[in-house]
Amino acid sequence: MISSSKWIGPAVLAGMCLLPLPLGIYPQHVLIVSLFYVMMAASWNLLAGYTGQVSFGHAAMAGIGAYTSGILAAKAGVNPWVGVAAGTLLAALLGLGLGALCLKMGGIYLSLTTLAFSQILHIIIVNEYEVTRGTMGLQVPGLTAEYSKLTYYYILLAATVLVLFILYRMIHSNLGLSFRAVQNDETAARAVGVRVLHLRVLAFTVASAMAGFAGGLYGHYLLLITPEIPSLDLQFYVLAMTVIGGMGSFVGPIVGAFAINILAEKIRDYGEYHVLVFGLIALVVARFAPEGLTGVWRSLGRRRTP
Amino acid sequence: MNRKRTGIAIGLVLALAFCGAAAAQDTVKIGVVGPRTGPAAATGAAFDEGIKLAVDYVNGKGGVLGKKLEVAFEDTAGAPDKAASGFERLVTRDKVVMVLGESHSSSALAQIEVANRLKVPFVVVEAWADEITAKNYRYVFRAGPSNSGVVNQTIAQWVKAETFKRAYVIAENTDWGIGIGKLTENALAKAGIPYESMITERNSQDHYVELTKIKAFKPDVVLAYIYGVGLHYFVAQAGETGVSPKAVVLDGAGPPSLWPDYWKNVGDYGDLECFVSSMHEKVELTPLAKYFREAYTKKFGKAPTDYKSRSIFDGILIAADAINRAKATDAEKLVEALEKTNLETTRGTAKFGLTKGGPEYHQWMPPMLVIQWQNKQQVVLYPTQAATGKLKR
Amino acid sequence: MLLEGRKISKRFGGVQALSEVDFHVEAGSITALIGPNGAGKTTLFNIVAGAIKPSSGQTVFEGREITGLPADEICRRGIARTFQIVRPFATMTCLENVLVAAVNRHPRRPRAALEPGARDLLAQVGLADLAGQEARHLNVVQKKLLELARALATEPRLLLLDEVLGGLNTQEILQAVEQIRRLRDRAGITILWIEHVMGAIMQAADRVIVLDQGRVLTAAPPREVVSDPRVIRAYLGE
Amino acid sequence: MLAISVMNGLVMGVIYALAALGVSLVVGIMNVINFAHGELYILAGYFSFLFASVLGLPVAPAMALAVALVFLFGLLIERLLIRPTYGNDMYSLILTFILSIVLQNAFLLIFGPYPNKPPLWVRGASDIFGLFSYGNQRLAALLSGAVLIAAVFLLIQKTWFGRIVRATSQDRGMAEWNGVNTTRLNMLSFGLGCALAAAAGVILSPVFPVTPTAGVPIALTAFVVVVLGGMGSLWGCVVGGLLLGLVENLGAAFVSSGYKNVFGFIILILVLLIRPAGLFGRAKL
Repeated sequence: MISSSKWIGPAVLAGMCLLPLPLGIYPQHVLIVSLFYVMMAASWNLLAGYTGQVSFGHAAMAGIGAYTSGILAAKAGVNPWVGVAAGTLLAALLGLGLGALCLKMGGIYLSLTTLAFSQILHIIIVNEYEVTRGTMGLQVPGLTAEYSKLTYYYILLAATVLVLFILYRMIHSNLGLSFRAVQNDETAARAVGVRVLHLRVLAFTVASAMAGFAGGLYGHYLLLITPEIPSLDLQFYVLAMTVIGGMGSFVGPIVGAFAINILAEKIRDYGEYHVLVFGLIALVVARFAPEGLTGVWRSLGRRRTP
Repeated sequence: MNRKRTGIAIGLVLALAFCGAAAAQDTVKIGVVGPRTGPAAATGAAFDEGIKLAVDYVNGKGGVLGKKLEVAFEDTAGAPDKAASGFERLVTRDKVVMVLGESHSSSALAQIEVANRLKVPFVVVEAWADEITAKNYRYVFRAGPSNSGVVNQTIAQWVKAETFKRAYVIAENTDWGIGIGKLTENALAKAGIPYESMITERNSQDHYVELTKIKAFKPDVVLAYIYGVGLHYFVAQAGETGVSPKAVVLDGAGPPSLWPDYWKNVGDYGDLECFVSSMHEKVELTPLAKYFREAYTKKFGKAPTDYKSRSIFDGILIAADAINRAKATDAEKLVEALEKTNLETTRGTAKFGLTKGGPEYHQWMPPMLVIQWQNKQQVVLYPTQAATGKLKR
Repeated sequence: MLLEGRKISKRFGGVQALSEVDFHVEAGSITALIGPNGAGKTTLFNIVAGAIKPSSGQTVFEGREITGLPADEICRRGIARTFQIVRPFATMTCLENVLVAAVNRHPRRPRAALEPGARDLLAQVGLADLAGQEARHLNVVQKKLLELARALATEPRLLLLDEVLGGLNTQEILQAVEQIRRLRDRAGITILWIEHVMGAIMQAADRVIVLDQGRVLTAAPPREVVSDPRVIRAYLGE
Repeated sequence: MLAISVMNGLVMGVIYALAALGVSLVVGIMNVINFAHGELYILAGYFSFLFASVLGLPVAPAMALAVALVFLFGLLIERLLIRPTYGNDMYSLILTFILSIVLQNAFLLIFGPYPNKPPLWVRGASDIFGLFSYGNQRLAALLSGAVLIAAVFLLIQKTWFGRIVRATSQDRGMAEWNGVNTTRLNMLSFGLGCALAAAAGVILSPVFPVTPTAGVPIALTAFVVVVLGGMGSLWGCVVGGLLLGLVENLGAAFVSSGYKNVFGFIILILVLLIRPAGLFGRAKL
């Protein structure tokens, strides 16, 4: 898999480094947001795609990262980078806790528990407005003294590369073999000694940490943190991107996040229909091409070059 | 084997995405921000109407700088994050020279940071929080009511004039609600009127529990600072629980009591409710107000109700006037021109305060009225010199 | 005694699938488990392997109780299994299928160190040439062989085989039986084997446990079992 | 204060129970959580608004028509989206989650963001034992909700359909073996689940007008009730619904009204921790 196309990773990376240079401020913004979603979708994919845990609390974890870092920076003057680290850690701990809590349950119960977690978080943020400023939004300082789209782009690009690198290494390690085994057939995986419960908790912790990390950075990019980050809407985007791109494939969520974000900008010219359009696309893809766009692309390729 | 193909796919998608075409530059573009969706989407509709009339009016008089004036309207959904990114989109993508509008304080507070960062003049029209102008940002103006202005010049004065004995203040959990609630409490304390207060969730559909608490206090006036359809639920349930008509309910924002759905949602309990407004069918302060009423009726085939359509109309006139006087679209020149504004609008003569240090900086406060629904007719109660009737209870 | 079941019962809703089954498997033996359809053979397998929990009763492996342990823990204790309806990891290559088992047996060893062993196992079952092929492209027989290799990669002391001979022709059956014998003789793996192909059992098994309607009918060497009138009645009916 | 909170709790509890019955029925039989349950509730509200307020039908036929249409829509959803996912509960969850977002945005496009409200059945308010004043429409909702729940119980306990439903939700394999056409049963019960959501919608929409996103809290509450009562247990729904209604309203009155909805979610997590099968549930996870 790696041998024939060793150049592709570095080439895409170089392209991504050069990409924003000729672009205006606005397209740069679109790219930065896309990178955030790449991190979110890729880490959610570790949960839903590789270990079969459909979590509805992933956006909430991004919210944990964003609010932890944002509150520390805005109220206690903590350096945003330290804040992001703290947010990542807290999200990891909560992920560990939720993962362990859900050990006993499976399937639907896990989904409902994560949903409840996300709603509780949402209600707390809205009600504790003296600390979080609720729906009014919390103004937070930037990551750098000087605000520049290009700087943020490279920060988020580096973060995305880091997240994807960790995910790639996980998926292509011994652990990844077990992940894929679970994804294929949980019963058979257990029968050959795969510690499914350990894997789940581990995936939950890692994915939550990544969401917290992404959320922390994103909050400091927006300079304004609102309950829209830990919302079901954002959760929907992450889910739709992963499903459309291809659940359980490494590149699926990456393709999905970019495609959807850029498509959103195009559709926005015609009005506020983009959510409806994505929903319909996601529905059709989920129903008729459960392996997503990358799955369709792969099978097309197979047909042409048998 | 697949990764090569996928890499190419990513490249293609990215390349496709940025083949946008640049817009032709034969117009001068200004931006408007406001909620077209969300709980106060009716404000977006009102803004839309005001924009259409204002663009007709300005372009009918020769446009700006010899070019046609064009307005780009970005939806904020009443959410600060969408407001900030929408503002940024107007400036960076649509290249507008100035931005106007907004009716949510929390959104406006997010937007003034963007305006200040991008150095774009921003004339707030209907977001009332004092902090918007109190931050004394060079690029931020407000041609509309401020919380302290509305409370101290209108609401508190009205409460005193009607000699209410006990007041209850209920405010939504937004910058506007919390701010105006606090100011109202201060004014009531100063006037020596006993009061109690609570904060409520602005999207709540069920106020029974809160109304029970209010009822226990036995107020004769309830000052409700809830914007959007939440106010309709509150008014209807105040009637059901018997809080009103024992106590008079005042809608401290105004427009929700004027939206077309008001009567549908509140039924008979809507009568005798009071609200603040800067517009009344019988009170015309300037000739332009008369023009607005006639043009509106002609264009939309109905009488204007939501006064926010007129507020944005005034805002666009102020913007066009400033651009023409600045003879440029450069931000610094526009700010200087705005500071020298002296323009007759539908709500009187607009002039921005220039003393730094408080919310009066870059602020023009138009006069406000207190109106009561009496048999579905609007009766002006305050100020007394403009009153068309007396409070009914 | 390597494996012992004590009074194992299992109830599904209103159906009593197993009632108080006592059985044991001697170390180093090939023990066959036979019985008509619905006798509870696969249920018993699933209980031993930890895929389901018994309603009551105990399973003891190498002197330690393993009742109700999760399947992966039981696998680590040394019991591997194949499935009646094959369950390979479809989107993974044959080599990866075997490696999953190997890396979970030796979590600390790098993948590269485990690969030669995995390839060996594939060669043993005759799938060496298909190591890089995704498992979903194999035919049923190949899938069965892959499952066998995968089970062996967990380095079991007890191997549970669930109808591995189904779908094989006579020639292949002979080879398979030979292979299963070799597993016991050379690798010292004890085998508990559900099978319908009686000829194979007569050839290979040391002992046969007969299950009927959730109860043990008899447990004896194959020759005795085939001449037992109760067994014949169970298969042919009254 | 206590009296009106209990009253509120009862009204909301009955509505929660009604909304949750539909979810519970579908979970029990098909092991599918319909995430779009709240949107179907809203759809029925819009339909009854459309028929009664726009087309001018009398209230009762408008409501019946709304419920019938949502029932048919439910059959359609089952046929097109759910049926291919049997055996994969996660996938049906993802599909219905996406469906819920699609419906919300379709509502926004068609009906606009404003709340819409079918006509009231009764006007005014009543004085309850001199303790407090209560909206008549809410009292009517309480009453009709209770009647409907009783009807569902009769259907499940006393009819041929109910026997099949009970048999299937206990042991699907056995039911199939005994000749139950589970494909048809799935379709019917999914439709019935949707119709129950719709019934809750037409009863409650005159009190709480429908908006495109108002279905989300309804669905969330229904899930909480279903887990609380035990998946697939109808009695659990009623007890869980009433319990949740009471806890929420007492909590709002005496602890904090802002945290009203948090109480439900905390209960949910506690139940999952201590007694994952719910109050009346089968011990099946």
